[in-house]
Amino acid sequence: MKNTLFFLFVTATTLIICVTVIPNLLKKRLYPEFWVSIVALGLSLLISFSKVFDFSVPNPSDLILWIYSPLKGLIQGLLKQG
Amino acid sequence: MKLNGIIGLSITLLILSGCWNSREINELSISIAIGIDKTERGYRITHQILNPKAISTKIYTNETPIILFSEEGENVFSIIRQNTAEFPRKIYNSHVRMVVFGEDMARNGIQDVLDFLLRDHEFRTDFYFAIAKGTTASEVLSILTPLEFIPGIRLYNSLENSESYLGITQSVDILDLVQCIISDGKNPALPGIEITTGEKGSDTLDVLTTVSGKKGLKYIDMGVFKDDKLIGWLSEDESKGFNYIVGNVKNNIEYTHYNEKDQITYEIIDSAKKITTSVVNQKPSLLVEIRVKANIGAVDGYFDIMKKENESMVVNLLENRLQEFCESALRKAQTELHSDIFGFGEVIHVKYPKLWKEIKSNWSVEFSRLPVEFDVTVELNKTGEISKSVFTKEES
Amino acid sequence: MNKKIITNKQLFSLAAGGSIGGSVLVSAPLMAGIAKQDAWIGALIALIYGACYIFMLTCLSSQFPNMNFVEIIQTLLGKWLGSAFCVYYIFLCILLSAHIPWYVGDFLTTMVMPETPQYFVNAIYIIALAIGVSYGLEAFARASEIFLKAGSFLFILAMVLVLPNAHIGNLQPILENGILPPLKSSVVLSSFSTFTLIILLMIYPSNINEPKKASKEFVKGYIWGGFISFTSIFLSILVLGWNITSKSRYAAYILANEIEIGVIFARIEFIVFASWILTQFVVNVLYFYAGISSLAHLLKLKQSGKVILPLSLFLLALAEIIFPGNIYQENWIVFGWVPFIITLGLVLPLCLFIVYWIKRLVSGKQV
Amino acid sequence: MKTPRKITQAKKRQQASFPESNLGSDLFANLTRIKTDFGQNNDLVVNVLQWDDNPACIYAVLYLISFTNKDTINSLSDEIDSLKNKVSTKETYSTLRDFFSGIRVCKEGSKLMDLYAELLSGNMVFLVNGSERYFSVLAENTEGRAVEEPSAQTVIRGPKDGFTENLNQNIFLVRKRIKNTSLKLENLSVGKLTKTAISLMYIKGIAKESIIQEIRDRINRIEIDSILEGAYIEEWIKDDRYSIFPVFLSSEKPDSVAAALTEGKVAIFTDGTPYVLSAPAVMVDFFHSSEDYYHHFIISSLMRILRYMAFFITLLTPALYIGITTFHHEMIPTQLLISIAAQREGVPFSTFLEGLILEVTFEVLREAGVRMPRAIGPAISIVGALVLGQAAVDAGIFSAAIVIVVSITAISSFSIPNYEMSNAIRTARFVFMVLAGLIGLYGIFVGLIVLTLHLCKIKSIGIPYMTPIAPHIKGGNKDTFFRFPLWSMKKRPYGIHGIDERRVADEYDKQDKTKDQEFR
Repeated sequence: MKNTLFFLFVTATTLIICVTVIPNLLKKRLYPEFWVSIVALGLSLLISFSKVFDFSVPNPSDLILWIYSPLKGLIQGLLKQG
Repeated sequence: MKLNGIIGLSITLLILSGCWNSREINELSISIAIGIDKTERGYRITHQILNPKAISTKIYTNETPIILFSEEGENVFSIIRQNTAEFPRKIYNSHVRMVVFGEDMARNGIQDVLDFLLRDHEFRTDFYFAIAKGTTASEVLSILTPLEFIPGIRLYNSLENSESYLGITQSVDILDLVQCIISDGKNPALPGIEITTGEKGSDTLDVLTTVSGKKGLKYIDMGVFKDDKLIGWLSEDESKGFNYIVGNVKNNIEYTHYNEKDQITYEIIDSAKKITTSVVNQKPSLLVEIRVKANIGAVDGYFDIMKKENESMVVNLLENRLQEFCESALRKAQTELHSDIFGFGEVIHVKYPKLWKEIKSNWSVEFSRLPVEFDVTVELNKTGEISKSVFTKEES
Repeated sequence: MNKKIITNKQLFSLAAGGSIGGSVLVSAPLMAGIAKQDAWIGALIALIYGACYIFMLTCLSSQFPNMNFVEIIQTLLGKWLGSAFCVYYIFLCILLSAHIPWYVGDFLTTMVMPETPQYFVNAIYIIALAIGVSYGLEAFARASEIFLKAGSFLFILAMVLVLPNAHIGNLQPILENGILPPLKSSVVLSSFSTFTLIILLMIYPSNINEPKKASKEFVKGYIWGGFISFTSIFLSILVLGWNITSKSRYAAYILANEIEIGVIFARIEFIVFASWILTQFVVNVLYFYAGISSLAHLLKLKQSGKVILPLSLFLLALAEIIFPGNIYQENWIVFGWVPFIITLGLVLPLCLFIVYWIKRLVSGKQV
Repeated sequence: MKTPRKITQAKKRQQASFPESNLGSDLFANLTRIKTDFGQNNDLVVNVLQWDDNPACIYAVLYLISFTNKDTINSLSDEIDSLKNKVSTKETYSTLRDFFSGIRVCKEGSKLMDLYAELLSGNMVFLVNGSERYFSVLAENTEGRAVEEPSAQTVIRGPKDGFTENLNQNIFLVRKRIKNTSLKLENLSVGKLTKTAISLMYIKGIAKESIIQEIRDRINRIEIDSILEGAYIEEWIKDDRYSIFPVFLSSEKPDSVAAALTEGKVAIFTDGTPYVLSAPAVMVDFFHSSEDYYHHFIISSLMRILRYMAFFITLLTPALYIGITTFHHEMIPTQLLISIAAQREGVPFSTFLEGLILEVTFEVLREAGVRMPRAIGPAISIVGALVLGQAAVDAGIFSAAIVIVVSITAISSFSIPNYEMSNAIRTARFVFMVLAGLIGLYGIFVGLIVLTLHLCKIKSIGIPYMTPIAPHIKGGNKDTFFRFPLWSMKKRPYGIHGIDERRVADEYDKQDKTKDQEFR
């Protein structure tokens, strides 16, 4: 229920933005802005889809964890108790 | 127009989806006190729930100010939720003033319950604990009390009052209690409640219409814990001694006999403690200095307290009396219960961290052998509205 | 050129708000977990070397008075490496802008209203965030002055009211395990309150009306923020004891639960939340603003205001998935956040400094 | 860059409808022309006169009878009679003109359009046969409301005169208070249809040149057919048009306008309204009353603090009540919770709905109180008080607590001196109520954050609205939350004043202040 509402909310907002902001961008030939908006909207739609249809999308926090995984032992020694 | 439609839709979605946590006050059943007992199945939890209709001054009803609600089960949280199955309103726990443990419950350990009380968001940290001495918590909570119609609030208020004017109880909130339990060098002590005897039962409204001879509630003694388990009781005098040692006495009445039948009554108006520790041959020893300010409350007979030589006698009498209390409390804790309720371990921990690390694991044994000395100093302050006893005959 | 100009006082507020917002409710449990009762010493240590760090930042950026951080990176590290770092930097900004709503939502759904879905709390917060960013730097900097004053006042009020519950014994014994644990804990605090101020370099020298005196205000703001964080940690340990502090999720809120002076000053723990959300909001707008303006620089956006709305929606969606739960979050802070912010907040400026020196030496020889 | 072009276009349109034409030399042709242009207007009086049967001495007097003062017309005709003998044939026009320009305000012109403008502003127009020019004599009917005590901004202490609908009278009331040549007046006329006279007043040197220029430009940029009140101008030249907060201080008291002028503000007088705007106005100005300066400063400061409290009470009380009683029961002291719970037993509405209904009812009552005839005012208030306060609670439809909350809100909303500000706050209050009903205190906090952001964003003629709080001005807060003693407010408000920034003479600082006290 909560997920569905979230999905509906995101979709509705995406629609509003698509109707109001996007045509304006194209009219004014602001292409970089257009692409940033499209990517952001697409990603948020993707995430809200993943909530409803129950598939997982890659989490950017995991990326950070993966990048710094070689340092894990060091940090463990440094920041755990004692 | 289409745009307005979509905006409207999304705002409606946002608003419709709101109000998850909203609950009107009259849809709550406000729990004022909780009693927790140990039973064969697990726990019995008793809620004292307010009946606002009966308390409201405008509407006259014949209902009791509280409704008692009891449920048995294996798990604390699930029992609390169980109540909703039978009760029209969800029980609301943020206004809990007292948590009363049954004696069996306390002897079996309270740690698991405390974890729940800390973790659940509805429970605040400002309620006090007590132990139903020799009875169950649900018995205690079922007793109606005059003057303050809501027994939970009555228990809370009289605990605070008896702490500040009587000096035999100690109000302990959940953070203090948890700190005492997890600390190595300190054990908790909680006040005990007893049901005073009377012929009439106290669980109907009739009790509020009679003047005397009813059952009541009274704080008595202090339950001593070892870690999270109740192991014994301090008597009234020992409780006093305990409170003097931990520096919890604000105001108190003491009396001493200066001869066989005549007494001097003191009103303690201030008390401060200072605990110093020293180590001799890797053995710690403690000196507890207690400084007490007292007024004269009453003098029986013809004793002339204004005489210079009598002053020191008056002071000495009280000093000895207090010393007795403290020693009896210590004796009980050291020899019988082996539980450091005074926090002496913490004192040693602060002063000698290295020594503490060695004796920490064996502290209850060490504590029983710990030499403790008391040094009570009394300072006489005022003699009340009169100086000598008015009945003292002047020698003219 | 319609450059947004802010005053030094506003820089002070932004720096202080940025420093308080990240740390005040979150860092105490972690620090107490590492340094036990000495965590407050760690906070003091962090304050001292943090001030030096801020001074270094101002030294670095005042060499480029008309550039923001992204431009500095690109000038010093060249186009390709510089752009790579910029992308990483933008990644930090966007990620953090989504983290903070998560914290707000998590706090509310943990401590106050557990039945409300987190995305709803986040949505309301992010609407405010989008309004804040779209109003522009000047309006937001002015508002931050009020936010900082109100936030500090409420927080100090709460701390003063909770003082009667303090037990001095909770601090003792001081330095039981030596100086090492406090030092370690100070790393945690500075990764929340100090290194995060790197985002202020997006506005620091280029948007200030009196750049000469600004570095002093920057440091002063940081010290005020550090003082508030220190107070929160100090009092948490003083009142709750290190054990409960380290095991609670939002220690300062539990701390404020203890306030009970008469009838008036009881049950007002919400003021701690108010002060936290005010300063948190300052930090969050800063991150979002920095993210958008560096994105605008990198992709050469002409009207960066137009992307606020889609990006806000993206933040809302991101906040939903960024931490699956608080167990994940607590591990992530230690193994992800600390090295992440140290890379961008400490290592990157140090590298820039070194590159700058080398370049200056080289060019000096040529002249 | 767009606006100037628009103006020229508009001018062209204007010129098309009123063709640029000059008067001819034939008097009767001119008169016919004028009569056709005015059409069947009964109040246009055309008086053709002739002296000594001399055909060269024919002249005409034109005026709008509804506009002109009868006494003036009578005295003018007497004066003309006395001229009779001096007139020579050729110089009728110049003789008449010279005579009148000596004793009355006189204007000359040759364009038909200007002539109409003169007629329409209540002047008498003289046309002489054989002359291609006309001249007009000021004969405007200045009768109107006498100067009375202001109806909306009443004071206990202080001057009790109020502005009227008459522009000249209003200017006089202010000029009387500032007897200085540097008090400047600029006349503008706005409104294609109404041609409303607008006057800008400021003190040269004290008001900032850039601010005056900005206001002038913005007023010139207005393109609207009618201006009936100062609010039209405010709405046109506001910095943030969608903001509900007023950024122009409207006052009907000459003393407060005079005070605003001495602070470096610019006053905008509009003909036909007793409200005078002054700008730039910052947030705190709307919480000041002119009376603050007429009482002891400590007492005034306390009153001000009360007003700021009233601001927060009006804005937040219903929202806080709704938020706390539906979301945060743990914040209510136990005893209070019990009593609210007892009151709410059997109440059918949710707290939010209760609050909303009662607040709307209050707004309706307030609106009814303003609109209804004076005579039935007490009746309405009795009905309102009885229905809301007593019967609804007794019947168990509303709880007593919410009635108290609504009453507190209502009362405090009236202690804010400026009516527009009070309206804005009352409007914002509903938003806060909805937020509180949605998600409790958190909603209120977010609402406050957005409100603060908004207040920090909007500007009044380029001055940030929250000056001197944010941006914080060192030493600028002497006249915001507290009123410091007059001698300590040494400088005019920051950001507004021009070159002359000191209020208190420089020498005052250097004087030996103990001297004053030696007399005691």
